[in-house]
This record gives sequence, C-alpha cells and structure tokens, in this order.
Amino acid sequence: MSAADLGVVVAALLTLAVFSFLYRDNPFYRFAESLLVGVSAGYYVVHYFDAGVVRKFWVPVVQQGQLWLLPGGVLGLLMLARLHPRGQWISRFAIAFYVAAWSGYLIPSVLQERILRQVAGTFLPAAGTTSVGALLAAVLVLLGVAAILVYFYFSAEHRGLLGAASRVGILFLMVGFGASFGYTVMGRLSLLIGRFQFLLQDLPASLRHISH
Amino acid sequence: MARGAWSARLAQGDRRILFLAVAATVAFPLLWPLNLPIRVSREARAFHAEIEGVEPGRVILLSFDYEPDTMAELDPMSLAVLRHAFRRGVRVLVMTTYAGGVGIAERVLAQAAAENGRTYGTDYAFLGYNPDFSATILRMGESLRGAYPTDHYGHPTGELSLLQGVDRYADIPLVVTISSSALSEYWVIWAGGKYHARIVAGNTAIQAVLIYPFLQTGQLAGMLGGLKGAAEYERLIGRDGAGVRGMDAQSLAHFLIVLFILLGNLGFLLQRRAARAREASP
Amino acid sequence: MKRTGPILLGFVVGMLMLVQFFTPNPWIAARYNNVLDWKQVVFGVTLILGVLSLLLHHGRRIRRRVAGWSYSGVTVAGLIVMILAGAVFGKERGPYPWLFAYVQSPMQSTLFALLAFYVASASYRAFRARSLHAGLLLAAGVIVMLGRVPLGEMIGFTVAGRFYSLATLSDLVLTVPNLAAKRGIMIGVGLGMTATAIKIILGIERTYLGKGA
Amino acid sequence: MSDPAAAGWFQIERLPAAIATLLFAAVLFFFLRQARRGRPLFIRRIAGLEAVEEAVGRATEMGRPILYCAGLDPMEEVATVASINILGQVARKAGEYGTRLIMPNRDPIVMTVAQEVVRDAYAAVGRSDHYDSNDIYYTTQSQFGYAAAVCGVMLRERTATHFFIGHFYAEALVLAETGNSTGAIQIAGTDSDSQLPFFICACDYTLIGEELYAGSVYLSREPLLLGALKGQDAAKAVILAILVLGSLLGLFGVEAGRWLGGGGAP
Repeated sequence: MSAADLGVVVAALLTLAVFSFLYRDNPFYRFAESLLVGVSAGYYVVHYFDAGVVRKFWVPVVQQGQLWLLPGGVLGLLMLARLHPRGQWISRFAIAFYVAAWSGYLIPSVLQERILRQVAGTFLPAAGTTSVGALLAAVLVLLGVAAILVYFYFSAEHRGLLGAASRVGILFLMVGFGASFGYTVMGRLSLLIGRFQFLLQDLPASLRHISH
Repeated sequence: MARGAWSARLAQGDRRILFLAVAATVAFPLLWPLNLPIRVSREARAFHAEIEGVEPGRVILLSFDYEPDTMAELDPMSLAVLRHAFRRGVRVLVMTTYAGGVGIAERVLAQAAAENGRTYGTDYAFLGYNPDFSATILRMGESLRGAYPTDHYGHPTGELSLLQGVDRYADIPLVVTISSSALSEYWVIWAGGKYHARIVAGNTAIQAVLIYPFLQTGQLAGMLGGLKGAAEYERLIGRDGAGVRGMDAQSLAHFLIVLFILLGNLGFLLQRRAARAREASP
Repeated sequence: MKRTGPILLGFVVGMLMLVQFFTPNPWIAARYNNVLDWKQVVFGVTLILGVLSLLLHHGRRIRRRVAGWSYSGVTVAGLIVMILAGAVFGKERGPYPWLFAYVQSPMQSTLFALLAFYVASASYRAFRARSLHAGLLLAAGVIVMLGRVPLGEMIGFTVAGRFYSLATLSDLVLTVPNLAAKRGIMIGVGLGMTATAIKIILGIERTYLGKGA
Repeated sequence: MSDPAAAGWFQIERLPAAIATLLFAAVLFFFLRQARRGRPLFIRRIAGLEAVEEAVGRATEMGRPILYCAGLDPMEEVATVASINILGQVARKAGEYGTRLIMPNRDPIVMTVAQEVVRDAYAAVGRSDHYDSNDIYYTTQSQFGYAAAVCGVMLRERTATHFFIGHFYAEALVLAETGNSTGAIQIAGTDSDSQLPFFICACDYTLIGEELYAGSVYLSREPLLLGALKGQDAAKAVILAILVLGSLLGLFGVEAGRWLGGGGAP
C-alpha cells in the first residue's frame, strides 16, 4: 500500500468523522475538529517561520547583507515583548507601526478605487451613445446606488422624499442580498460536490489499488 | 384542526429526510452523468480572452488566494488557467497569500507542468507564501525581488531565468487571482489602483457576487464565478475537468433547493391561512 | 513614553504611507519600500505569536483539566507533530505535506461542505417570504440559483428568433440591481474604513493598542 | 500643483484622491470635535431598536428566557462593540421585566465584558438581584461547536426571543434555522454580507450593516463613534450630490468621470 493510498483512506475516515456532525455533535466530530485546529496551526507556523523569518529576514540580512531590514527585525522583537505582562507597552510600538502603516496606504487607495471610481462608474453615459437597454440599466444602477446611500444616511428622519428614496433603497438591497443568497447556496453545494467526488470517485480507485 | 397539523408538519419537515434527499441528488449525477450543456458567461469569455491575449514567452502572475476549505470550487479554475497558459507557451509566476495555499499551489502546479512538460525556473516558478498580503502586493509593484528575496525553495529570485527582465507589475501583462476572499478586491485596490496592473479574478461563488461593481468599471478585466465559472473556462479551453463533471450535480441540487423553498413556503402560507381562519371563527 | 511614543510613531509612519501615494519622489519611495519590508517581518512574528497563544490556551486547559481538556490534548498533539514533521523532514517531502494533503485538507474542506445540508434544511424549514422584503430576496435568489446552472439555462422562451432564458434574467439581476446594491454598500463601508484609518493615524482611535493606551 | 516643475513631487492623476482625502479628513475632524465638546448632533432613531424592545417584551409575556449571541469576533471588532452596546439596552429591559437573559460566548474576553455590561445594566434599573453571572458563560472556541452549544440552549431552555447581533460566519445559518424551528422571535444584526440574506429570511427583524453601527451609536452616544458617523453621513451627502451632477453632465455628453481620476486597468 502506497503512502498516497493510505492517505486517501485516512482522509475518507476523517471526512466521515466531520460529516457525523449532521447526526449531532459527537466525540468523532469533536476529535476531528480539534485535530484540524492543531494540524493546520502546525502547518501554518512552519510556513510563517520559513517565509517570515528565514526567507524574508535571515537570508537577506545574513546571506545578502541587506542591513536596512534590521529595523523590521527590531520591531518584530518588540512584538515578542507581548509575551510578558510588563512588556505589553513595548509591543505597542510594533502594533502602532503596523496598524498605522496599513491605515496610511489604505486611505487614498480606498477613496480612489472603492469610492471615486465607483461613483464615476455610476454616472450616466451621454444620451445617444448607448442602446436604450444599456441606458435604462445605467439609470437603474444610479437610482439604486443613490437610494441605498439615502437608506444608510442617519442624519435626518426618513420622511417625505428621503423616506421614499430609502424605501426604494431597501428594495435594491433585498434583490442584491437575494443574489448573494443564490450564490452562497451555489458555493456550499459546490463544496459538497467536491467531497462527494472524493468519496465516490477517488476513494474507490484507491481501495481497488490497495486490494490488488 | 387536522389541516393545521398537516400544514405544520409540511412546514417543519424531517431534517433527516431533507439531508438524505440532498445526498442522493448530489451523488446520483456523479455516478450517472447527464452531460447537460454548459453556457459560457460574458465574464468568463472576458477572462479567457485576457489569457489568450498574452504573447507566448511572457510571464503572468498567478496568485493562489485560497485554502483547502474552498479547493472544490477553485482548484478546477487554477488548473484550467495553468493548462491554458502552459499550452500557449505563456510562462507563469505563482505565489500564494495564504500559508494554507502553499500545498495546494504546489500540487496543482506540479500536475499542470508535468502534463505540458514545463521546467521549473524557466517556464514557471513558485514564490511561495509571504506574510502580510497587503504589503506583499504593494511591494511587488516596486520590486518583485524585494518582496520575495528567494523563491519557495530558497533559490534567490534574481537568479531565476524566468525573472530576467521581470521585476514589477509593469513587466507583467496580466495578474490572475484565484480567490476565496476579499483578496481579489485588494488586488484591484493595490496592484490595480496604485500600479495599473491588469487583473482578472477567479472567485468562489460567495465572493463573485460581490465584485460586479469592479467588472463594470473595468477595474477587473474578467471573472470566473464559482464551480460554474470553472466549468465555463474548461469548456473554453476545450478540456473538461472537475468543474464540468460537477455541473450535473450542481444543476439538480439547485432545483432541489428551490423545490424546498417553495414547499416550505407553501406550508408556511397554509399554516398562516389556517391560523387566520381559527382567529376569525373562535 | 508609554502612550505618546507609539502614537507618534504611528503618526509619522501613517503620514509617510499616505503621502507616498501622491508623490513619485524617490526618497519617499525608498522609505515606503522600507516600511513595507519591515511590516512583513513584524507580521511574520505576529503570526507565530498567534500560534504560540493557541498553544498556551490549550496548555492551560490541559493543566487545569477543564471539561473537554482531552480535545485540547488532540489539538496540541496535532500542532507539535506537524511542527516536528516540518522541522525534521522538511516542508517538501515526508510526513509534513502528507499530513496537509490527507489530514488537514479533507477535514477543512468537509467542514464547509456540511453547510450544503444545512442550507437545504433551512430552505425548507426557515427561509420564509414573511414580508415583501424577504419575498423579494427569495425571488431574486431563486432566479440566480436556477439561472446559473445548466438545467436552468435551458428553461426560457424564444421571441423573434432570440432565446431568452433564466440565464438572461439572472444576468440582469446580477448586473443591475445586484451591482447597485453591492456598490452602495461598498461606498458606505469604504467610508467607514477610511474614517477609522484617519482616526488611527491622528491618534484619536487607540483601542487597538489595548487597555490603558 | 499643475506646475510642471512640481511634477517630481506630485502625480497629477492622483489629484482627485488627494482632494477627497483632505476633504474627508477635515469633515471628520470637524464632527469629532463637535461630538467631543458635547454639541447635540442629531441621528435618527433606528427602526430596528423598537423591534429589540418588543422582542424582550414578548419573552416576558411568555415567561421564557432571552438568548443573546454576540457573534464570533473578538472584542476589538466594530460589530462586537456595537453588539455589546445593544446588549446593554437589552439587559436593561430584561432587568426591568425580570426576564432571564442567557448568553453563550465563543470569546472569553467578550464574555467578561458582557458580564460587566449586563451586571451594570441590571444595577442601573435597580434589579441587581436578578443578575446571574452563570448565565453569561464561555462555550468553546470551535465555530460549529459554539453553534451546537447555542442550539442546545434554544431547545433545552425553550428561549422565546433570540438576538444574533455581531459578526457571524457560516454558523449563522445553523443558528437562525434552529431558532426558527422553535418558533422564537428572532432579531439579527450583522455586517457580514454573506450571512445577511440568511438572517433576513429566517429572522423577524434584521439590522443591516451600517444600521447596526448606527443603532449602537444611537444608544451609546459615544463621541468618537458619533463624530465618525456624522462625518461619514456628510460624505454620503456630498457623494449623492456628485452622483446627480455627474449624471446630468453625462447626459449632455460631458465625461465627468474622468475628473474623479483613478488608475486601474489601462
């Protein structure tokens, strides 16, 4: 029996252990889930160490002499101070550095790509340059986006025109959530199909292999 | 009263029967395929045209932005993209933004490379995982070698023949993200927004529905959505795989769910009618 | 020092990363590259810390013999075996990739496959058109579900030689009302993200630094 | 800034983003200051909050407990903070009516904070005697283990009102379905896009995304949150105006979209 064939059998048993949750929460399921948490954390930490410490720091600094990476190492060490209750404040330097750097590049990028460009994409096209259908779709998108902005506007009571707009907004939101609903169902079923392909196609092949 | 009890039973259903129905509906077409025809969407055609438009010999970037939980939806896409690129003589630089994506990328890459007789280092390379996806994506816009001093196996990236003359998005005609999360959006925001990279995304169904706004503005040049998207792509490159094989089951299962929703709501309506009738005649 | 130091550092780094977006100045670009590199190293350490705290959490549970401690034992054992496998045999061959392929992968993918069953039972037992809104949601969901699979694509009617299927209808739902909805939410959430980021750089928002900051 | 000599310092195509950044920061700063100084800033009452109160009343009428879930995320997430603010309100009502409140937790820190908040809320309405810290307890870190534990409570304790408020993941479906099958009144509130549809179909009332944050700000009046909310509202009003203006120009053949700049695919 090859390691791969053995693997398929082990995988099948663990797959069934997870599926047993359908009956109810039980020790087989709990065992599988706890094992998953441990094994995946172990898998990650090896890659974290290899990618984050060895390849991103040790190799360039020690082997290639790229000394400008050293401050990163120092910040990383400050982070480790978290492990001691009295060192918590030292690690704040590393956290502040990390979170502020992210915040800094997030601001203009999000404003430009998620807001300005989306707003620009909502503007109506020039009359006569597109088909009637496309223009109608563009008008609906504009109406929908504007109404949703009104729906999530909290500085005024939703009466009169604002009330009407927000009622339109919620209708658009609901159709959008409906699309998400359909796609989520689709995704979950695809994952199940994947597991059934494994149990009904890969597993029998391996079992035949083993019995020969 | 009898009608009320009956409609209540209809509305509640027996979970075990529902579960069995799902299992049977999914298993049946996997064992006895129906081979239903597959229509290819506009978004998938756009995705395909992008890869088709890359000149042979040039290097594209493929990022495995997913973990084993969504393999079933995304593996068929990654495999099809690699097959397509390799067949056309396009070279591929592969990376992952999830530590859990390493094992997946290696497996899919090995399969596609072996099928097409491609060699490591010249036709393709695997950069592996890098911590901090946002800093990685941005850093690669400045210098690929800076972001990844070595490939996954420890070879200095500067020495890979694949990367001669390739060091930023400007040198890469296309970025492909196969993603189970908002990563596809972050590629748009950072690689696209700051560095003008051209991007196509393969997404899980759940994520796909969220990125239509980026398709309309052209921030994304093409998209594959869920297992159906993978099946469409397999049809476009003329090589069926797990995506096409799953479509019969997907079709039947969707009809089953719709049936459940209709029946459940029928029970709900009857129950409500019965309750109203009771209130009306005390 | 304990309070102002980190906030000052955050302000300087945050402003640098903000300004670099607008300028091609080479000095600023070089500092930007430095920050990105350092940030990756810091993040690498943070990830390892995360795993360490998982280990400590389960270690405590085992020592104190709290209810279900044996499952914590399973977790810790899995973690240690995996690290040893990677450290001793390497990440390319042997038990490390084997455990990933045949232990981690199948369980992780099955966990979410379970939900297909729950979606089905909830479809029957819980998803109700209890209001106009919920009804609209379900209707759109049904259209998309049917219109995005081969069987549904075959259902439709022909007008003047053109075939209009459920797929056409579902495309319409996705690219018009769905697009508007996602864009409306995207703009709102984008503003929220940006507001938080601005507050962080200016040192107004400090909760992320932990208690007493 | 369009001076060619300054080209080395400023990328002109990024001008719109620069203006947006400065403008938004200024507006935000203004409202944060107003809020900190205690200026009365108006936000409308969120309809969902009335549903929250009604639902507590319903459990009281039936003489059965209330179940509260704050989602899966840790304390530092916005949705969790919002949930804890709403929990305070729920606990006050529950304290007033003397209705039992059960809250299984997935995060030990969230649990500790929730215990404090509920204890304070009961004390504020003079019903400290009703508070039982055993009703707010830790279950397990495991996602589905937590879901199973919560469903167990629904069936065993026959809870009449369920709150699912916070950030939820795939387990949302399991919770909402089981709760629905027991016939409980269910109120949800979350910012998780992919779980919202399930909550909307299986719950009696759902606070959608930003509504959840606004509801929490409405209740807590916390200046930092209030100021930010007002700043974002102002930005939304500006965006709305730009949308209308740009579309009108568009109809007359002026491509206003170019003025908003942006990189992206060439």
